[in-house]
This record gives sequence, C-alpha cells and structure tokens, in this order.
Amino acid sequence: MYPIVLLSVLGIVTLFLGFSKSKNILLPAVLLFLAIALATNFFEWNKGPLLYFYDMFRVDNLTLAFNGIVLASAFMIVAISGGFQDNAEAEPAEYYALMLFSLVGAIMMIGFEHMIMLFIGVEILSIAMYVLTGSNKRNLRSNEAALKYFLMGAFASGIMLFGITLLYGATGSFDLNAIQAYVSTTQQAVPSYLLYAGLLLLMIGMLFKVSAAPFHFWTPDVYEGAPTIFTTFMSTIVKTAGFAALYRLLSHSFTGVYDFWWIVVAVIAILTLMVGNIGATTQNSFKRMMAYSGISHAGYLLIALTALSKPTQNAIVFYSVAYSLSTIVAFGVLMLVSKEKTLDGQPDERYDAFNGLAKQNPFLAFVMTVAMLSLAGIPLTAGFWGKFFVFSSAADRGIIWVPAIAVLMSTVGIYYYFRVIIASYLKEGDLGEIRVAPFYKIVLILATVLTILFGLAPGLLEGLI
Amino acid sequence: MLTLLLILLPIVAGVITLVVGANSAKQVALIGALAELGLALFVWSQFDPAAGVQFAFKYNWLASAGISFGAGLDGISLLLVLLTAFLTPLIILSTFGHTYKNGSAFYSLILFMSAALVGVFAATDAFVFYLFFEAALIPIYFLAAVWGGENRLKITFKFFIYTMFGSLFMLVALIYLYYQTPGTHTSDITAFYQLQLSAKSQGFVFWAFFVAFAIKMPLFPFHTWQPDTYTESPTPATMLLSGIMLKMGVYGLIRLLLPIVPLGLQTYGMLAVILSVIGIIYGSIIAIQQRDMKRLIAYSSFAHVGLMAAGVFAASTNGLQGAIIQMLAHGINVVGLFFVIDIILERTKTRNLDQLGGITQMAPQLSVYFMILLLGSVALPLTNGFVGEFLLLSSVFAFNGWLGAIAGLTIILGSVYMLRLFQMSMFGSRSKWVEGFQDLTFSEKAVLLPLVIMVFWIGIYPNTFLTISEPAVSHLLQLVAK
Amino acid sequence: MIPNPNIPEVIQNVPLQYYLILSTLLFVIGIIGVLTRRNAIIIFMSVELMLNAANLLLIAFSSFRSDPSGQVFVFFIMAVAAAEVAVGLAIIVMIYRNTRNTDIGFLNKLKW
Amino acid sequence: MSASLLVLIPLLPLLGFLINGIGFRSIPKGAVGIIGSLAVIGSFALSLNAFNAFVSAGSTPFVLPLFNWITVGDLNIPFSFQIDQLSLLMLMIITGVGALIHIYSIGYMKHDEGFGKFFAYLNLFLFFMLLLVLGSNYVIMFIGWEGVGLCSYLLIGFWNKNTNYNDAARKAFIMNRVGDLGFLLGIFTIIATFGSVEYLEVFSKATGFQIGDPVIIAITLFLFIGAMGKSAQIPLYTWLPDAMAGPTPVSALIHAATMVTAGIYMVIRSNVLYSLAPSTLEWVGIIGGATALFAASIGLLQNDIKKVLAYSTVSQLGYMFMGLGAMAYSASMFHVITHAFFKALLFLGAGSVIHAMSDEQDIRSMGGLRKKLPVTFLTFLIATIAISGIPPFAGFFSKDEILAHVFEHNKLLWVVGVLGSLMTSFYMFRLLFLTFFGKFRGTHDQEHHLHESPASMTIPLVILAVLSALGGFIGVPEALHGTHHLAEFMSPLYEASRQINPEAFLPTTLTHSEEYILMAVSVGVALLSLIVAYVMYVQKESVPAPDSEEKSAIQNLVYNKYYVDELYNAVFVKPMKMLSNVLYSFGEFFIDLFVNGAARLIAFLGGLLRKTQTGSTGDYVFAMVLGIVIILFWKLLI
Repeated sequence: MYPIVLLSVLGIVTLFLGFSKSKNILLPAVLLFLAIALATNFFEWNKGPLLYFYDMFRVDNLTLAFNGIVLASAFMIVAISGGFQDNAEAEPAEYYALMLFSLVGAIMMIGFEHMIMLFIGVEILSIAMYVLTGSNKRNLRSNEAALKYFLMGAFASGIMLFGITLLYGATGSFDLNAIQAYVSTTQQAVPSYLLYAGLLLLMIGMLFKVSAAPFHFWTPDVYEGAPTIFTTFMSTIVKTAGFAALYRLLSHSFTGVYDFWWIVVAVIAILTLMVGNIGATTQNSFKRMMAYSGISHAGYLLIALTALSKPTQNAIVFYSVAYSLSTIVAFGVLMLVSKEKTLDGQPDERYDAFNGLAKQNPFLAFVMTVAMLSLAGIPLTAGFWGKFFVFSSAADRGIIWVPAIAVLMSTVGIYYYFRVIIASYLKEGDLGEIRVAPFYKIVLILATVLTILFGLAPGLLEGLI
Repeated sequence: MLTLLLILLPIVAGVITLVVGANSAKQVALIGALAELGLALFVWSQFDPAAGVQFAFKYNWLASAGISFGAGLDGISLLLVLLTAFLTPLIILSTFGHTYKNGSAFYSLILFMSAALVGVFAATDAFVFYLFFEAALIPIYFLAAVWGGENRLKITFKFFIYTMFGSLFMLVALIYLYYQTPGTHTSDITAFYQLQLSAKSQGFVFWAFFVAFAIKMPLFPFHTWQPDTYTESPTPATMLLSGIMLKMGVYGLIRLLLPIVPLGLQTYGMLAVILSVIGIIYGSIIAIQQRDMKRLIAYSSFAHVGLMAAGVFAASTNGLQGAIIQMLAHGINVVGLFFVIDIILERTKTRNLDQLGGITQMAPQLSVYFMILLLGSVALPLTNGFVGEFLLLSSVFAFNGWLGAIAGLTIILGSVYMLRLFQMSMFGSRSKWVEGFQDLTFSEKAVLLPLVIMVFWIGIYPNTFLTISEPAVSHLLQLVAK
Repeated sequence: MIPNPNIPEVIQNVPLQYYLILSTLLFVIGIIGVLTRRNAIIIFMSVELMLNAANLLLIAFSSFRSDPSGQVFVFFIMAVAAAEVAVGLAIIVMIYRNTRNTDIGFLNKLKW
Repeated sequence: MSASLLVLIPLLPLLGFLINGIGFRSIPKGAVGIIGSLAVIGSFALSLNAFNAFVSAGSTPFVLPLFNWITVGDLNIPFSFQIDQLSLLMLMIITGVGALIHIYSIGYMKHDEGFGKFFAYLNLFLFFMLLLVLGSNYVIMFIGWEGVGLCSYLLIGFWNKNTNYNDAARKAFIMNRVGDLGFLLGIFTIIATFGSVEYLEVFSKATGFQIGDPVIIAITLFLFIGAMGKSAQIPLYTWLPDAMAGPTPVSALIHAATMVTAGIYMVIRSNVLYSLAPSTLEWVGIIGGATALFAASIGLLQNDIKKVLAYSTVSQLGYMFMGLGAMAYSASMFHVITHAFFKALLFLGAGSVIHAMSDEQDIRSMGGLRKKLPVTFLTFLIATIAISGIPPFAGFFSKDEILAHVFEHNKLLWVVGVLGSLMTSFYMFRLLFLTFFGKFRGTHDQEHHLHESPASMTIPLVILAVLSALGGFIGVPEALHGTHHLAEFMSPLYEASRQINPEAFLPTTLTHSEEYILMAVSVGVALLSLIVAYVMYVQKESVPAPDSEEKSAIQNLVYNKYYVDELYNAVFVKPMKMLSNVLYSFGEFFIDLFVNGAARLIAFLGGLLRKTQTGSTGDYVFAMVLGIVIILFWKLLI
C-alpha cells in the first residue's frame, strides 16, 4: 500500500523537480524515490493479507513480491535511462513522473481486489504508457507506435470494461470475493451466459495487455516504435503487472469454472508461443525480435496460468523475475550499441549492429550472452528455472501436451536468441568504442549476477511467497 | 564431498585460467586438468565397487520441491569420470603445438566443459543430470563456433539447436516423472527407479529419453549434425565431443532409460536396437568412401556409438559392461585418432586423403601410434576396442541372432575404412604435401603415449575396469528386470 | 427477473433484457465503427461509444440490483475516459502536426 | 615343466618383437637378426622341452591358468593355456619352422632397409600364432586368430611404398575379417549354448548333445566360416595368392606353414563339436575338395613362381579340409606337418631363386638354374617330390592317408582328390623344370649375378629338405607295416568324439590290397604328370607364352584365375563403394532434409506470420475482433 501513496506523491514531486535548474539531481532523486518505494513495499512482508481502500486493494506476500519485481525493474530501467541527457528535446521530469505514475497503476493491478481497482490500474498504467510511447515527438515511428497503442489499448479497455459489466450483471458485485462466492455456489447449477461472456471479455482485455495471440498485433510495432527505454518498461513492468492481475483474477475468483476457461487459455498459450517464437525468427531487427520474444514469454506464462496448479504462483513470480532481468539487460545493451551505430539516421537496431561486440567490449557481450541464455532457458540461468517451473505447473495438473509444444517452440527460441550471441562473438564488425556509464554498468552487472545466481540457486527466490 | 570437489575443481581452474591471461593459460589449464586427474585417481583409490553410490553429496537445492543438488559416484559414474579426467589433460596437452587466439577463454571453456561432463556422470538427481547435460553444450558450442573452420557458424548452430531440442524432451520426461513420485515429489534418480508407471506412459518417457540421447550420441537417423560438426570444430573440441560428450548420451541410456522405463524398453527395445544397428552399418558404409580424414573418423564414431547403443538396449550384463568398457575405449581411441589427424593437418595443411601418402617414411613413430590407435578402433584383440565390441556384439547376438550378425559386419567394414585411411595417409609413395614432414615432438608423444598405454591396458587386463562397474551394472539390471 | 419492490416502477417497466440488448448493440456498433473507419478521431469516438455502452449497462444492472456500486463505477469510467480523451487527442494532434493527416491507413511504417 | 617356462614360449617372441620393434632404428642389423632368431629358437627349445615333459609325464593334458581376462556376469574368459597333444604338435611346427625361417631371413633380408621392422613383425606373428594354439579357450584362440591376420597385413604390405602390395595386404586383412566374423558368431553361439568358452567345459558339455543338433551345426558352420577365411578356402581364398606380395620368408612362414593351418587346427581342436555335426563335415569336405581342385587348376598356368606355390598352398589346404570332412583328423594334422616342411622349403627355395635372380619371379625368365644353385635345386627337388605325393617322401604318406579316408567316406571326393593330385604333380614339376632345367632365359645382367645363397639361407633349406624327405615316417600306415606314431599320439584328443560318434572312429574297413590300389593310383597319376611335364618342358623345352600372346578361352579363364577377383570386385567392392557414395550424398541429404525441413517449415511459417503483421491498425483490430468472435462463439454457442 505504501508504494501507491508514495509513488503518487513522489511523482508529483518529480514533476516539480523538473522546474529546478540542476537537471542532474533528477535521476538520483527518482532512483531514491524508487528505492524508498521498494523498501517500504516490504514493510508489510508476512503481515498480510491486509485490505486497503475499502477492501478494494489487497496486500499479501504475492502482491508484495510482484510489487518488488515491478519496482526493482523500474529502478533498473531508470538507472539505465541516464537522465535522457543525450536527447535535447526530452523532458526527463515528465517522463520520470509518468513512469512513477504508471507504477502506481501497475501496483493497483497487482493487488486489486475489486474491479474498479483493476480498471483504474490498467488505465493509469496504459495512459502513461501511451504518452511515453509517443514521447519522441518528432519521430514518426514513435508517433505511429503511440497511436496504434492508444487506439488498440482503448479498444481493449472497452472490451474489458464490457466484460466487467457483464460480470457485474451476472454476479452483482465487483468484488473478487463476492464473484468467487457466486461462481463457486450458484454457478454450478445454471450456466450463465452473462458470467461466461463477461469472463471471456475480461480475460481478452487482459490478454491484450500481456500481448497474447491473437491480440498481440500491436506489440511488435509498438515495441519497435517506442523509445527503447520505454519499450523496456513496457515489456517488463506492463507484462508482469498484467500477469499478476490475470493470475489474481483467475486463481481468486474463477477456479470454480476452471473447466470452462482453461482450454481457452491453453489454446491461446499455444498460439502465443507459436506466434512469438516463429515470428521472432524472421526478424532482422533485434528490438523487434525482442517484441516477439516478449510475446513468446507471455505464452510460457500463460501455460502456468492454464494449469493453475500448486507451482503456478511460484512459476509466474520466478518467470517474471528471470524475464525482467534478462529483458532489461538485452534492451540496455541494445541501447548502448545502437547509440554507436546508426542506419539511415535511425539507431541501428538490427542483429548486425552487434557484430564484433565481443572484441570491442567483452563485458557487454558477456552480459548479453547471459541474458540471451536466460531468455532461451538454458540451465544455470534463471530463465531455465522459470521455464522449469512453468512446465512443472502444467505437469502437476497432468497437462503434458501443452509443455510438449512449448518445448518445441523453445527450441525455435534458441535460434533467434543465439543470433545475437553469434553476431557478437563470431562475426566481424566495425563497432566503435562503447562507453558504459557506471550506473549503467552496475545495473547490467546486477541483473547478470542475479540471473546466474537464481540459475544456480533457484531456492533463493522459490518458496519465498 | 569428493564428488563435489571433482565438479568444482575444473570450474575453479577454468576461472583461474580465464584470469591469468593468454600467455600462461595453457600451462595453468594443464595443471588444473592434471589436478583433476589426480583427484579422480585418489577417488578411485578410495572407491569400493561393491558399496554402491559413494562420496555422495546432497545439498537441498529447492527444498520445497524436493530437488537437491545430489552427486555421487557408483562404478559406472566413476569410470566415466576417470575417462573425463584422463582425457582432459591430454586434450589440453594436445593443443600445445597451436596458439589459439584468446587462449585463456579457449582453455577455460575446455575446463568448464570438463566440469559439466563430470557433473553429468556424477549426478544422482535427475534435474542435476539435466542441468549439466545442457550446461555442457554451452562451452562446446563456443569452442566449436569461435575456433572452428570456415562453415562453423551454420553448422555449430544447427548442432546446438538440434541437441538442445532433444534434451528439452528429456526435461519434459523428467518433469513428468518428478510428478509421478509419491508424496512430496522428489527428483532423486533412485526414486524414479521405484516408480511403477503404466506401459503407456513408459512408452512416452522411453521415446522422450530416446530422442534426447539419440541426438546426443548420435544414433541413426538423428546424426546429421555430427559429421559436419566434428569436421568443422577445432580438433580439441572434436575430441571433447567425440571422446567424452557422446558418452553422455550412452550414459543417459544406462542411467535413466533402462531402469526407469523397463516396460518401454520391452516394447520398443527391438526398434531401438534395429535403429542402432542400422546406424552401425550406415555409418560404416559411408565412412568407406570419405576423403576427409576427420569426417571419416566422425562416421566411424557414429558407427561405434551405434553398437554401444545396441548393446545397451539389449539390456544384458554383457551389453552394459560392453558399452561401458567401449565408452572408455572409444574415448581413448577417437581422441588419439583425432589428434593424429590434427598432427597431419598441422604439418601438411590438408586433411584430404587423396593428397596424402607415404607419411610413414617420414614419421615412423607417428605411424606406429596411429596404427595402434587404429587397431584399437577396429577392435583387434588385446587392444581396448576388442573387449567392448566382443561383449557388445555378443549381447546383441544374444538379443537377436540376425541383428547380431548384421551388427557384426562392423568388424569387417571397420577394417575396410580404417585400413583405407591408414593406407592412403601413411603408405604409398610420398605426396608433395608431406615433404618435410616431421616426426612426433615430445609433447605430442606425451599425449599419444598415455593413450596407447590405455589401449593396451584395457585390452589386456580389462578386468581392472570391468570389476569397477560390475556391481553397479548388476544392480541396474535388477531394476530393468523388475 | 423477479420484480423487486425496491426498484421504481418506471424502471421495471422496461425489462433488463432490453437494456442488455441495447447496450450490446451500441457496443457492437462501436466495434464496427472501429473496424470500418480510417480516421483516428472517429475510431476514437467509436471506442467512446463502446465505453458508454458499458456505462449504460452498468447503470441498468445497478438499478435492477439496487446496488450503487455499479453507478459509482460509471463515474470512474467517465473520469478515466476523459483522461483517455485528453491523451488520445494529444497523440492525434501530434501526429497531425507531423503528417498533416489523421488517417490510420497512412500510419503503417511499422510492420513485419 | 614349470609353468613359467611354458609362458615363456609365446613371451620370448613377444620380447623379441618389443626389443626390435621399439629399437629398430638403433639396434645394429646383426643384433636384430640374432635377437629375433634367438627368441624363436628359445621358444622352440622350450617347446621341445615341454613336449618331452608332457610325454614323460604320461601325456596328461592340463590347463595353465594365467589370469582372468574378461569377467562379465556369469561369463569368465580366463587367459590360460592348454597343453595337450595338439597344442604341443603345433608349438613344435610353429617354433621349429619359424626358427628356420628366421635364420633364413637373416640372409634373405640382409639388404632391406626395414630389416629390424621385419624381424619385429615376424616375432610378433609367432607370438600371436603361439597364443592361437596355446589358448585354452576360443577367445584366446581368437586373439591369435586376429593377431596373425594383423601380422599378415603388416608383412604383406611390408614394402608399403607399393600401392598394389598395400592393397593386397588390406585385402588379406579384410577377407580374414570376414572369416573372423563367422568365428566370432560361432563364439557367441558357444557362449549362448554352453555359457563358457573354455575348451574343456564346452566339450564336456557338448557330449550331452545329440548328433546333428541344430545348435551344434550352427556353431560348427560359424566356426568353419572362420576357418575358410584363415585357411583360404572357397570363397575366401583370393587373398592368399595376393599375399605373395610380402617378402618370401613371410610367404613361407605365414602363408604356407603356419597361419593358414589355423583353420585346420581349429577344426581338430573342436573335433567334438564337428563329430556331432556330420552335415557340417559334409560341407567341410565338399568345400575342401572343391578348393583343392579349383586352386590346383589355376596353378597349372601360373607363371609367377610364388603364385604357383600360393595356389598349391590353397589346394593343399583343400586336401586337409577334405580329410577333416572325412573325420580323418589325425591324417589332416599329419598333412599339416608334412606340408609345413615341404611348403616352407618350397617357398624358401623360391626365395633363394628370387634372391639369386635379382628379384625376378617370372619362371618364363628363368631356366637352367640347377647348376648355379645346386643346393637350392636339390632341396627344391625333394620338396617337389614330396608335395607331389611320390614315395617315400613326406607328402606321400600324409596325402595318401587323407585320400584313403576320403575314399572310404565319399568316392566322388576321392576322384576329385586324385585329380587334384594329378594337377599338383604337374604344375609342381612344371615349375621345377622351367626353373632349374633348360637354358637360362633371363637377362644378361641377371645371369651375371646368379649365385648360390649364403649359408644362413641354405642351411634351413637343407634341414627342411631332410624333414620333407623323412617327415612322413612319423605316420607310416599299417598297410605298409609301419606304425602310425602320430595317430597314436593324437588319439586321446578324440576320446570324447569317439564316445558320441563311435562309428566314425572305427578302424578302417579297407583291406590292405584296396589300400595298395589306392596308393598305386595316386602315385601313378603323380608319376604320369611328372612324365608329361618332363616331356613338355624339358624335352620339348616349351616355355609358357608371354602375356601378350592370345590364348584359348579356357586358357584365358584359368590363367586369369577364373576372374574370381573381378567377380568379387563387381559384386562386393564396387557396389559397396557406390552404396557408400550414394548414402553419403543422397542418404545423408535425405535424412537431413527432415532436420533442415523443420527449420524451413519454421521459416515458412515465419514468413506467413510476417505477412499478417501488416502495420495497419485496422487489420490488427479486425484480427482482434475475429479472435474475440471465435472465442465467444466457441465457448458460448457451441
């Protein structure tokens, strides 16, 4: 609960900080804010479950864990944003404030106990992201991405809202507990189309946010068009929050109709995996590939949701951590590399931009490699255990065909993740010298170390909640 | 604890190698590998074959999930760990004639690889097994892809994805098995042995394992990555791949497939043996006309591993013991052969048999070593290859007479292509490529001599090794018979 | 639906199904608008129509259930929609500045 | 006789091999020869000693265990030696003839640069051969079996600069391996049937089987395939004539006196099994007879001195198998012994000729050598008479005994044998006359260099000549009022066979007069051939036509060895090579197609997916709506 309040206030403070002459204090200040939010988040550790805001917001360890992921990711992303100093037109204070506000939205989604909280959270997060996506005002790609994201996002909100409305019509409440009570008691006897339609529409709205197929089409375009730093933000925080919300929704309220919805999620999971993995193979742009990769990871997470078994919760948390860490590193390195190289006046975001990276900057090549290995799910990285827990949750439910297809698809995944490694280690390139700021370096090292640490000792994270 | 040390030592040595820089990387790596060998020998001296799994180490890794970092050695593991520890220093020593760019990375990767291999052989927990099984792939991929030949990128990439693809099936099977364990789930391999699975699920697990290990070894028809990869990789990587890494597959069959899914074996064992036998013949026949020496050995290795697999699937004492001793023998022979080829390549700049000839006149010592290794490889009695092939063929023959007879063709075909290799490179009139060919240097002899000694040791007194694995094998076979 | 004594007669005269059908129709019209129109602003208006369809339905449910929370929700939706309009129009204006156009058909540089 | 001394018998040659092999560059030539020869002479002495000890100890066979070689489950294959009549006889032949050949080689190979290597190989060969006969089980025999094949390979390709020689060497090894596979399968069947490979155990268990038991037939057939390879029987004989590429002493030792008799040894060793399998023996006899006749006919027209001897070897081995087929185990062994003497002598004599002729091997370029090479001539003459079966030299007795048994067993085979005998006599005398009689037909240069060989070569010749002349007297048949020492000595070996198949071991039913007639026939045909050859090659002084001259079709067929090599080439070698190429280019491609196809499929699907990502928001929304409609329809209406 504290982070919501804190971040709302600090977001406004950040806006005011923007008026100050010395731009340099902005970045440390935001980092400090985030650090504070992160710290206060854990005040309530093991104290839950607690309910806030007229029982509309729930704080338990799961909420706090997701909050932790989201806040830590935000911290790292802010740290590698470098204060937007290389862009004269940028408005750092506004960007940071929007990021902080969107975090509030994310946290609301994570801990929602009431549909209002979910809706507001989704909208706060989304609206901030629309703006950030279009923050590169003069860049047509950024504009286009913003418009696409906005139009489709609003459309999806509409769908979601209608779903909530139908649910309300069916159950007479927005409260998760009330819905759960309705579902587990009355539902069994009379099938209610209102309930089913509402659930499906609500799920579809949420699945749009986590970019599951066939609602994924915005993802590659938006990820590509948005400034990379906000792409990072979207692909980590939005996704984590989205899955946290989906998990809470399904596990809390709709276990009673599991038989109804699991197959939908399973089919969408498979479809998402295929679209994400296969789509990624044909990309030449690393950034766009990461968008597809984001889609495919949504697919893996959906497998865990499909099963909704004992390990699912753990799987989603672990997977989100692993995924966020690696994604931040991947985009972080991309930003550094593409800053050095341009193609037609744009930053070069193709695989080829990484050619010869290992020779020029072995450090970056190494952290990139670890990130890719983790995303590909190679053992001794956190990503492996993420996949492991995901498959485990399906196996626990006795669903084998879904992970079997996922396994096939993750083989495909190796192909496109390794292209970066190959480019950076095995190809000759003409990269200039890359300077890595200390903050930046610390984030990359931290993320890499954590990736390996969780890979070696998954127990550190697993079983915490 | 000793087992853990065996796994950690190469990692530490690898890190040190990475740190010391290119100039002294070789030496440091060699010392590290020798230390590992010393440790392995010490473990051997402390080992009691009859006592089952020893030097066990267990660290609760994922306490809640019942997954622990479990490692320990029984007879089978010990032999393969010894093989790894024995071959690694030799592989490192074999590179002393070369300078590899980024030497420290090169040697540390070899050591990491060796650690992962030891990990696979020592794992007593299924997920630890899987972990190292996959982890071994990373260093070898980089070794092959960074320091390999011209086409390396495409070929090693295919190799990587292909083998990864296979092992992911194993992962699915392992997770499935894990959830079949009663009570608090556990991934301890011995717990998997106790499972009473239905025939249907055994079939499913059988094929998942089969595909994983068949790609790794490789078995027909999953082998197409192998000749290319062997050919394009730098020789030390080829040695690691063929000498040790393919044993992971055979070991996996022995350790996981046989005892966990005996019913699956009963149902599909015949098919598996047939595939293996096809591989033997197919690989041998292709080897006959190869001109590239490395590719020739690659196909021969493919054929040999087919025989090992056939013996394992036959699931008899002879077959398993044969496969185990043949793993040792094959590791030694193939490393030696690849080294000889590397020496020839180094001096003549060609691997093409058509361009070679008459080397024996220039380098009699080389040709003697070559001959001995080759004889081991064609299973001449009193060399290491014979013991394994004898036992393997006898087990396949006992399994099915026809298949045994067909598999037996390997001894004919093997001599056909191996002698052709020897004749075209060593005999005949001297080609212009071999002018000025120097005989073996001291460090080269230092690699070949231990190999040759082992060729004879295993050939003349195989009981040294057979007795180590005997109790473990009979224990496994009891599980198969259950 | 069982007649509820707490619900005013006026409202009860129109069955809930009618609201449901009307809202759904409105919603579908909104969707069709989004699908068929190419001007970003009109698409956006269609989205607003979808939201309002939901609003209407919410109010209907709320009344029939005598539960005020549905109507509270509507207020939230209106507030959020306002914010969305502000941001959305800003984006459209920005694009118009750059391209002199608000036709989404022209914005397809990002693809494949 | 203590065990350690027995162990030394094979160990001495091994030591000789190691010393010469490791130090062949640094040890002076003189020492090399002495070391190599002494190792074998030592073995010979020890063998004699062992023989004496054995006889004086009452001829009781025993097994000398050394260590457990391969122990797997219930199967234990010990490394142990079996000392009995058979192994002792073989020991003496191998070491005895071997020693002579070693001594001979000192002179013969003196000028070869690979002198040390040569002796090392010879010693290694003896080591393996001794293992072969000493082993107390089939697997030890198999060690020797393959080992001698290896040495044969090394020695045939001794002059390894010559590609033809190397090919011959490879051919020998591979053909031997074909046989070895049969042997191996035999061993596997033995393991499966008896659970052991130890002779004593196998044979004692075998007595429990019925005559004609299919398992036993299978075992014996498998083993016989091994014998066909090693002893150069149809269809696996073609390597032996090619093996003449090696230095002549090698031909004498390996390809005449010892290695090729391994097959005979094996059958005699397994006589219990074979006695249980009359149908296998039938085949043994037929193949032996066919080989005897077939090889002899090829020998008629060969012009290479060593090739003639090679075919004669194949043919003589055929005789031995004929004998085995008639269960005349002792008679075959007898022939092994006498053949070892005279064939070694023939080869060494041929070597001496070749040596004198400056490496000329074509008899068309020889002639009239008897004056220049008197010792060689005399000894060669004795050997020729011996091999032709003319009394009282060794060959007569042994061959006659075989033919007598064959006659009893199968009249048709006997006719074949006599025919073979006729040819043998002819081509041997043809060889003798063309080489040593008439005028010299070589170049002037060769004539100038003609010389009798040094003592180190002639002394072995003389010793072997004496043996060839007198060797037959160890087995004089009863009909000639002699005692068959050999048969008596070997008779305990067949104790078990006699129990299970007593009819086979009944004393001969032939009357003395019948035996005399048989002898007269075989001697008669031999003499007939002698006379014909004499008329043709001495009186008429006709010389075989040069290769360029046209020959009749039959001549051509025979001269070209019935084109069997070409046939094998066309049926096995070429298709195999083609298959190899096809599998490599198409098979691999085809299999890889599935792997690459998977990748292509992904790429194709990726391409399709790409197309869906049109960049148009309208399309995206449409897809989304479509998805929603499908899901709603699916879950709500169906």
